[in-house]
Amino acid sequence: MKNLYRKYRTVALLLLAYAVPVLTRDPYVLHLANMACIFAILTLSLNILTGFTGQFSVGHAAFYGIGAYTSSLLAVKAGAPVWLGFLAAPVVAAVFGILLGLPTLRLRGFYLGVVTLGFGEIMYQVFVNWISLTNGPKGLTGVPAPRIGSIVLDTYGSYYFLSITLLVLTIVVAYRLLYSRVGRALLAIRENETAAEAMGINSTYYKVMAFCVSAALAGMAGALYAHEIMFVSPESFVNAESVSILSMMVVGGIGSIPGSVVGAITLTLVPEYLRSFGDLRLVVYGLAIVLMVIYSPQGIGGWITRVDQYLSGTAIRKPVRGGVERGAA
Amino acid sequence: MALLETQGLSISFGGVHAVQGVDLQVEKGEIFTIIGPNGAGKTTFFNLVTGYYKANSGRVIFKGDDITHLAPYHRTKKGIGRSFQVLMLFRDMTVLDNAMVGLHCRLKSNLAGALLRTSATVREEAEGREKVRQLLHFVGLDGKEHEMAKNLSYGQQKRLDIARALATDPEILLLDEPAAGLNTQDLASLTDMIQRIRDRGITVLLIEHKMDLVMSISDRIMVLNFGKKIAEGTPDEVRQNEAVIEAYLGKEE
Amino acid sequence: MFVQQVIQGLAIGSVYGLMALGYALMWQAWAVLDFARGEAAMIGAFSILVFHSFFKIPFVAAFPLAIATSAILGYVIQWLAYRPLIGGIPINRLIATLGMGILLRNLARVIYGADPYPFPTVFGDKPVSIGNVLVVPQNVWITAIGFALVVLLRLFLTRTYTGKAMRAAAQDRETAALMGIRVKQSMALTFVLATCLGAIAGLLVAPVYFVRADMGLSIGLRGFASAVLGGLDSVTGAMIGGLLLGVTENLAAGYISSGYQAAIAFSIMILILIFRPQGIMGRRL
Amino acid sequence: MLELKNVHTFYGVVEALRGISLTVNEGEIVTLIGANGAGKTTTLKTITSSVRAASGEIHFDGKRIDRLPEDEIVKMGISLVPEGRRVFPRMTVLENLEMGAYVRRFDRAGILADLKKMYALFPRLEERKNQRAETLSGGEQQMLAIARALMSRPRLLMLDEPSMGLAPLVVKGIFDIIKEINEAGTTVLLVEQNARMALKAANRGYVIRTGEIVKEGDAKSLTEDPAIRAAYLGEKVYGKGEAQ
Repeated sequence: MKNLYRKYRTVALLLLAYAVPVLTRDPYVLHLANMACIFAILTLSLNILTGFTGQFSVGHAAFYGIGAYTSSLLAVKAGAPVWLGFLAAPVVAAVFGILLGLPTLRLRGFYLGVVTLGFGEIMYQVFVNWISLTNGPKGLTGVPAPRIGSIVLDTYGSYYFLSITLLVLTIVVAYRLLYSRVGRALLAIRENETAAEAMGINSTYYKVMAFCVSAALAGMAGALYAHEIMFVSPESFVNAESVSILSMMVVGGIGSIPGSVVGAITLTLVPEYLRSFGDLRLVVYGLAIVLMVIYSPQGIGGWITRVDQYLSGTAIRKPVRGGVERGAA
Repeated sequence: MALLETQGLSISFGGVHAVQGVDLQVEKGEIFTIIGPNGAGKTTFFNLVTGYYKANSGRVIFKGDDITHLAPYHRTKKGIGRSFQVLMLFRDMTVLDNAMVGLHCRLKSNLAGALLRTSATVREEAEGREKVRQLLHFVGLDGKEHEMAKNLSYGQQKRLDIARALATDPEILLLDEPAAGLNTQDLASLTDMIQRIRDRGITVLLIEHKMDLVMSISDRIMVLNFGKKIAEGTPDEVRQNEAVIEAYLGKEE
Repeated sequence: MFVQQVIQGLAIGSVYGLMALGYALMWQAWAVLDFARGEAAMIGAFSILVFHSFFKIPFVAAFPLAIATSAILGYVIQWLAYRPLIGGIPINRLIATLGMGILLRNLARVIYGADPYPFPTVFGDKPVSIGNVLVVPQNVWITAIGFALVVLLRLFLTRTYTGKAMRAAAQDRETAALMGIRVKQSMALTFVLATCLGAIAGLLVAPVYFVRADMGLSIGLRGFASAVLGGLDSVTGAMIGGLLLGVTENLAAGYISSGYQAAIAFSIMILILIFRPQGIMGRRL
Repeated sequence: MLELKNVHTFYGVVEALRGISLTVNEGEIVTLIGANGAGKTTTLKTITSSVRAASGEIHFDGKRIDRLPEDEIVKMGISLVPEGRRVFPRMTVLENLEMGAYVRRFDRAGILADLKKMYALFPRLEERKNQRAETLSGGEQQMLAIARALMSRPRLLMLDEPSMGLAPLVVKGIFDIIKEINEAGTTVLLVEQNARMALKAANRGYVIRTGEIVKEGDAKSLTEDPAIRAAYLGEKVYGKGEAQ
């Protein structure tokens, strides 16, 4: 039984994930499934920066927005093929990521957090005010759907296959990154930057790299979002959105890859299904976050790890857990 | 030529001269110990040699190269390894990974290699793990590879700290009070371990308070007081030095 | 025009300064960047709205009532969400404040709805011309109250045993406990004080802007930026940071573009941080 | 006056104290000597309740105090000068002294009188009373830390490595003050690494090693004990591999 579980858990999960459009045809549900994928990618990208490397980002929605606008503008204003947008979005976001990562040379912890916060606010204002480019608060309409050969991914169901594929890709990137020399360097910086330097790790280089990778993934999520909704407006990239991503990471478990995915799915779906409760659902949401850090600081990821250990009868090879370096406070 | 040399190394914090004009020459293959009262500037001196503090004046020379202005990680690459007085392990990483991080600067795989899992990367990882396992065996942490560092006993954590520093493949290893807080048994194995490290051809620069340990294994000793060198020599010479007795060992009246 | 922009900037800046003081106090005593700080302003603004506009209590009486309400709420909040995390890792405290912010903001929305409420002017919004400069009395009042509070806070922190104990506990918790200072109590008091300062900031801007459930977001963000700008460990610095941000914002709006007001202010803040990471009045770490 | 009975204290997984028993009688200077990490500081922290004892009992004036909160301990008359001085860096000298008197803050007259006493004992502090504590030299900070501890009018004054990082001459001055304080009626528990200085000042002493008391006796007999001379006074000729 346990061997069976160990062998097939990944395959089973993948099959289930890809089967969603078969299991339901409700466009609303499929749209939510797409959004869950998008937020899972965002949460994973934030986790690479904050969970693995210990660098705060309170302005992650900015990278998301940069990606969304890059790919939309290319398609709408320049008439470029959609897939070019999907390629350009992470690249442009990564450039901003590197720029934002550079202050890590001089700034630590919360001071860095402030810079990311300010960056988020600045980008939002740029989206709103650069009307000639972004169309301002009215937003950009007519963002085209991507096509594969003759198939146009213009339904939520068909688009979902793109979303889930990119999510799987992100998960693979996160795992490979984590279990590598680079990933160990990131974790070491999170755990203790002084000691990491003593091990010959150029911490600035790796911190900037984390910013770059994280921003690129968030930018990709942005492109995925823009072509799903077929419309972008600044309101999707306000600082409150950064806070949602942060919350998903916490509820999922800081540093946990499966936790990120489950956290993002949970916090995308649950508020939707509680819509009838109006604003009260967000009160509960806030309360849940507070209770989570007090009573279960390891988040959903912690539970997943335990269940997985139980089912597979193994100790997890490398639970990645913990928080931001102590000095951050 | 000395392996490690400092010339007139000085630093002050807010008017206090923490290290003042210290000249030191450590020869290849010796165990060299720095002693002195608490607050005499020993750890500050280590931090100057490893690059965590920038000297106000003076130079640090390693293998004939002036490294005074190199960043800490760069000095590690050049072959200066260190342990910490206050344990600075990567607490939420496994023992194996802690040591693997130590190997960081001797491995080559980069981001692309990691994401694509190239065969070179996979091979390098496997070889690295083998090397690290040997080091963990060397410090006596066999079978603990998959424990979280924070779950080790204090003595084991101290050993992991040394294993991690050894993984950086140093030519000189700086040990900052490795014996502090160890029980008698751990202390005996530490003494033995330091000698075995030297036998591997690694020069050892030690800060230590436990006088019996210091006197038994050091080739030479430097005594710091108030950031200044007040004596240097073999254990016997230092023990009989008037200034040392006055400042540190204590004088009979 | 320039002088007017500056005066207006000083008024809003002293509100930011009051918020910034709250951040600085929280930073020193709790070592946390408190994302729910802006909600203190919201609490203050709604309290005064309830007492003054709804219950028709005159402003002079509603003012202290509103502050008292905020103080009590502040104590409850820290007891519920912050105190359990004192010993934990910093990011958990930060996340708790994030959660608390969401909770409070939406609780206000549940109670009061999402629509903004107007608040009657109290200090007078008819401009008075002094020489050839037009001055709005309420701006003068806001600035004056802001400055008075900074002076009072400084006196409290340097002249009373309670204030000094708060500083001692913030500088070295362990040693403060050795002196017999009840550190947790002292921290709770700091929280309450920070909340009151935020509440005052909120009720000062209530007549100028509308009162709304999510007003804490923007005022909190600016208060935080001011605190960092001034240096998180300095009371005077926090106020200076607030004034600087307020004036810059207003000048940017007046001379460059009102749309980019915040973007310009934040760009300046980021630049200052890169060249002076410890803030204007802060100390090197 | 103070009695520890079989006290065990843990830091996480590390058992820092493994059954410490010691007594301090009224009017004595007792010293606790040992190497770095032997458990000296932990012993003091356990007495002040900063760290809770896992088991064992601590009595002061016949009352059990190991379950009391920290401020109660101060009020009972136990005061600690912490290791590394730990003055409040960004408060003035005067404010630091006032913090020492925090538990009796309503006794304005008494505090004023005590301030005068402290300034008489440490004239340097009066000269610098309005300076921030961080601007003082190490020796001055040590004096401030001692004066601050005395401001609570303790009957038992505990000092954690007062000689740390100070010049021999300054250390001598500090030890003279400690004796003076003791002669004025305050009992002293002195933790030191500088064993010779400590034993010279003390009436009795305890030697602590890896969380255990390994020796106790009057200061004179400890000074003459060959094993102690070897381990802590650095006299014996050491043979290879004799590490204990």
